[in-house]
Amino acid sequence: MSDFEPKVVAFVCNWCTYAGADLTGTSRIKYASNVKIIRFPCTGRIDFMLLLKAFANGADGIIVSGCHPNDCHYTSGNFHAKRRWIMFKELMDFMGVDMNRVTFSWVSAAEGAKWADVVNTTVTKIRELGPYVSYKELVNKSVEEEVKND
Amino acid sequence: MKTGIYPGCSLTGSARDYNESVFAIAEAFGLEFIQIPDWNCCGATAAHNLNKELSLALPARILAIAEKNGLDEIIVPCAACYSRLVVTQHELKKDPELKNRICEVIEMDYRGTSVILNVIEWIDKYIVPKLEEKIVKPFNYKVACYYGCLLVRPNKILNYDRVEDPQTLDVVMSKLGATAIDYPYKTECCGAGLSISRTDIVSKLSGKIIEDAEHRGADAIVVACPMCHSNLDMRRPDINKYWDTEFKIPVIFVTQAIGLAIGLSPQKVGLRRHFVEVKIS
Amino acid sequence: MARIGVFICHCGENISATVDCGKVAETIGKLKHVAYSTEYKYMCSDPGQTLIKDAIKEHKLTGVVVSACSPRMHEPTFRKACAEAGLNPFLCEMANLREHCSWVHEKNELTTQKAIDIVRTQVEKVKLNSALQPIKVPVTKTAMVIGGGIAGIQAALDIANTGHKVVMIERSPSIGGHMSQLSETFPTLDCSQCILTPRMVEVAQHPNITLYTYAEVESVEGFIGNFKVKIRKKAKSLDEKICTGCGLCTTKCPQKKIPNEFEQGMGMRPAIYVPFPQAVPNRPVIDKEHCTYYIKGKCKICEVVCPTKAIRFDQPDEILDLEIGAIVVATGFDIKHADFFPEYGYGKYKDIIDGLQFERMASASGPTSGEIRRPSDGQVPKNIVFIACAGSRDPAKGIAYCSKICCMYTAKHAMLYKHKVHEGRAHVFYMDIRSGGKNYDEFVRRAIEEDHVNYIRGRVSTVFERDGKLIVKGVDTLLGAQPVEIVADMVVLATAGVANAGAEDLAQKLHVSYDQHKFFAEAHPKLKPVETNTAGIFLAGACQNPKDIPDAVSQASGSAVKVAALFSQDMLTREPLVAVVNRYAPPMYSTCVGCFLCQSVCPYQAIEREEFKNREGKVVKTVAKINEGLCQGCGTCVALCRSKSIDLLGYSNNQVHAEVMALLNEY
Amino acid sequence: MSHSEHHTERNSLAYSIEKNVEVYTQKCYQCGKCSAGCPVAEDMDFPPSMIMRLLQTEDLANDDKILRSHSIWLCVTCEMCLSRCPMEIDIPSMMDYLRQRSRSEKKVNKKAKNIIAFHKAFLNSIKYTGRLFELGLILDYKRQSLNLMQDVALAPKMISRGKLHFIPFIIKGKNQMARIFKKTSN
Repeated sequence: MSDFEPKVVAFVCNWCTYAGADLTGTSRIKYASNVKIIRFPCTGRIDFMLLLKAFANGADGIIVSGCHPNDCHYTSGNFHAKRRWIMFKELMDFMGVDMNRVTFSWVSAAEGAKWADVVNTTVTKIRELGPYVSYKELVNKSVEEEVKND
Repeated sequence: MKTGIYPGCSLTGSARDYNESVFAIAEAFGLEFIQIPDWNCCGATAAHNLNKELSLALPARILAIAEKNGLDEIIVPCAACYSRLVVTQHELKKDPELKNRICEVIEMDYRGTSVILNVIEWIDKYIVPKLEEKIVKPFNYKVACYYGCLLVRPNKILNYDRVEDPQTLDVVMSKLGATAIDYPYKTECCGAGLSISRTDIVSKLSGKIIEDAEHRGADAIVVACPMCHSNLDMRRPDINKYWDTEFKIPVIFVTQAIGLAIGLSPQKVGLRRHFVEVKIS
Repeated sequence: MARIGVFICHCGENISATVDCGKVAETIGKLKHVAYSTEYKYMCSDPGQTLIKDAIKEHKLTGVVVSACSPRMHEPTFRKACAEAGLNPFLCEMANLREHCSWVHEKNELTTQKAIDIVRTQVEKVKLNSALQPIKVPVTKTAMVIGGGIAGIQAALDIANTGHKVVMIERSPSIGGHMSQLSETFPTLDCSQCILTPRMVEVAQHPNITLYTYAEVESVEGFIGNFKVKIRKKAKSLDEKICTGCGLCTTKCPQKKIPNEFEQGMGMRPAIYVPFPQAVPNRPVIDKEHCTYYIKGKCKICEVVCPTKAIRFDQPDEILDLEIGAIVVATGFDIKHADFFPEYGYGKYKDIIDGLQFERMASASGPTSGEIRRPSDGQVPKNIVFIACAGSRDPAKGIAYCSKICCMYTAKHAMLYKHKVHEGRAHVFYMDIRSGGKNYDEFVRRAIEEDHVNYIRGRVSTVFERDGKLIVKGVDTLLGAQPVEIVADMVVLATAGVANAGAEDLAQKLHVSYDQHKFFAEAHPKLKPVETNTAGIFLAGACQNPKDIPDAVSQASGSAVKVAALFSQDMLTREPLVAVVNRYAPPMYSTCVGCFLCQSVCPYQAIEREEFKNREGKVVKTVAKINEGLCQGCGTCVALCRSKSIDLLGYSNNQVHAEVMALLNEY
Repeated sequence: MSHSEHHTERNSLAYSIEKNVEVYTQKCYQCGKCSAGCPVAEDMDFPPSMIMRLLQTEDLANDDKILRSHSIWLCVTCEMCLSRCPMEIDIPSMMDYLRQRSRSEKKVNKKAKNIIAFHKAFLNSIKYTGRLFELGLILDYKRQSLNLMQDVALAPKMISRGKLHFIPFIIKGKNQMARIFKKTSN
């Protein structure tokens, strides 16, 4: 397991976490290189079905991070994201997706060190959990079956 | 709820007066507590000065025995012992590895479940609610409430009263009818553990504490710590010699003041054991 | 067929020190649809940009990925370069190899691999980009300045003098702010009120400025050039048009024991009051919390004595709707009251005061007419101690930052004291003397050398009272940390400057960010110090961090120029990254089912209804339509839309999907 | 990232203080508030803020000065410094560590002889009985410190007030106590 390099995708908002991650860079704080960032205007824009697509395509872990409550650049996007997130989480739990593999956090544009911390904690956790194969297998299997049935 | 008491070494010897007053008022208020069986010394200043592990092991043994005997809370009248016990509890909670090591040293299980009360917390919880009806002789004196170091510091760990200008003892004394004066020396150090090895420093520091209380017209200094008491009372001749003064202000324990206010005899609360004569009773 | 050009920047060595740029360029060059891939030392330099432009033309590129620093840094630069080469600027994307990769990882194989992955995502994205045209919106050429202190006054006058309209909102009954409370100002020792009050009058009389005092911002909607602001004009219980400001009511008011805010609680005022004699506007207000009539329903003496019958007890608060093009926030600061520092005895001992109280005491118009006197007994203190950093640079009990102004005002206070009490002794306990600024250090030296102020380097541990004197126990760290005890008559605490109460609330109304200390955040700490991250909202003065007068005024003028520059345009161009609801030919019109859930979550009220009618004029379908002038592109509606009928230009479903796939799948 | 990684001098006392008691000496910005409030600062050769400064130099000669200082033994652990420190530096814990280092490196200041004699006598007293035997403590201290005449006036007065026992109380777990002492003696 020691050579397992987790693939972690981070969905972040442009105004807080993306800028916060920029600050991590400007401050030269080092963190694990396993995380790759996808920029959104706002966490409110993130369609959580995309998380499932990411898992199905081999992501081992996911970070969703935006502005702190009340700090949203667009007033309330992060609030709506949070609300949808709560619903989505229950649905995922129900479907048997391992929600330990998703980190939901708030990192502001001023929290460069926190971003490094979120990344490192997540990568360590995912490293312990190991590669996420069960969901991928499940999806591929059902696709195969569909193909068979056609 | 089973309440235990950890008297500590001083209360069996140089602070017998304190011990007597604690037990006297407990009896008067119908309060019961169980002495922790076969308790040992907490190690005091000496242990943490010379050996950190020992300074944690000694209090841990006390706490472990208390747990074994099902004591949910422990009253610790001596402020120094109180501090050692609380700090130990804090350190062992913070560091599970250290806790395991200490458990091995003391050959006992320790979980850290007992609540540790200092004397004022005990008074607040059990005596203050019934105090008013019991007072027969209001303690109508001006008092300087002296908390010393260990009742309030380290404040982040003890989390008791505010660290600057604490008020709990002042409040108890005012409920007895006393007037607590503004007293900036409340939490200044008396010299504590240097009593025997550096009597000169203790005389200097304690002298300042006494001088300010006398200067502000206090009739007595009220304390809640046997170490403070012995430095301010037993060391009075040394203090007067050091400063070339004749300070006469008595130093009494808060428990003695309560005893007197509810009509117990000076004898009963141990006043005759003081070095500095207590004329106010 | 897409032809993508990829340009890898070394950023000097900032990227190339940890990322193998050559390998990145080579690997990317082999990708499908990548027509050109190269590396260069400084892409943002002129030759770098030329390289891009030439490549666009030479290779007929349909999309560009510049792999360099954060897009927050140079996206506009490269998009402009693309536009100059004839490529639609929105067909250019940036891959962040510096902040998100080379600066945060060690030099190794994995880091270079991550760089390749990052570039690939942008290549996949840019393939799906579409040429977009900037959106044009009109500009309302009226500015709003929030806060009437020196920064707000300067900003308002500067904007007004460019010929544009300004609305000034001030929370208290008069403009003037903290500066009107000050005695004399460093480093020149000129009288604060003498230089300020003419400016206050100018604001009141300027034909381009509308002043609303006793007013607060209720809500702000809209965006740059087009804000819709509601302000609440609190009832002054007085008809300002009739009131002559004679002041008779204030002298007759029977309630006279209210601590005077302007005098920092060192004097009293009546319930109907003008905060200070030079107030602008010079009209009283009734403090409803303390007025006997409002409390008990009886009194009305002011109404009886008023010669012009201007009192209006039943006056309601008024809500005004304003159309505003730009906003300057100048809400100032407050001082941290020293009660959190019990060892210094503030609040317990009368003769321990804070710096602002000392200002009032030293002011000729203050409660002691400019004489330094102990609040306890009115005696002139012979020995005075100033404690610097009483709250600042103290993470444990106060605030971690340096309040910047205290070193200078403490030197000034000590100097003023020495000028007024020649035989007195002034001591200053300090940690460092921070006197950067024109003639600032010279000023401090004058206090020490000419006025013989005794500067002691060390902090004070405790202050207590004994026999009517204050015992100050400090230390002289320059003498080997020797304890020092001073028996003083008065102690002045240089308390920290903190954000104004209500700053957080206002920031949320304005949608601008603020830091952990509740100070408003600038858009960039160096290059955008007066902008906020919300376009069209600017900062002036101490609402951003503690500042002295010259700094506050400079920044105010800076923000005024930003407003003027904005107002020099009739139309604004905006990035066209907005949401769109799809449209198809009839009879489908759109996949939108008209549930309008999107409407309920849109923070900008940008979602409208569009009705489609058949030939008979009958409405056959109602679907959502997005007003691109109002939409800010947050995309919340996109994520929420159940029928997937909304998409966000620049961040379309296809684009983000392509990015995720590029990240995860091998190539 | 831990603070320790910033240290260049791994032999320094400051480094071992970080490792052992998690006190970061670089946090001190020399305001001196600890020395201003320290009750024994006047009697110290290096008041607490000076100790902090000496540690910050990470100079082995300065480290030596600290371990040989009188100050570390005069500190009475009243915790005033910590409670007022703007940076919340735990000087008392650091002092405990310095005392133990000073003894293990045999650098104890001569003037601290009595203080240590007292602490040792104290621990000796509880080592065999479990509880403090005050008379025994005083006698043992006199033996160790050779201050034979000290406090001769005190004992009779204490005896007359019933504050001094002649026979030590021995707890039942005295063997266990002995084992605790043995296991913690490093």
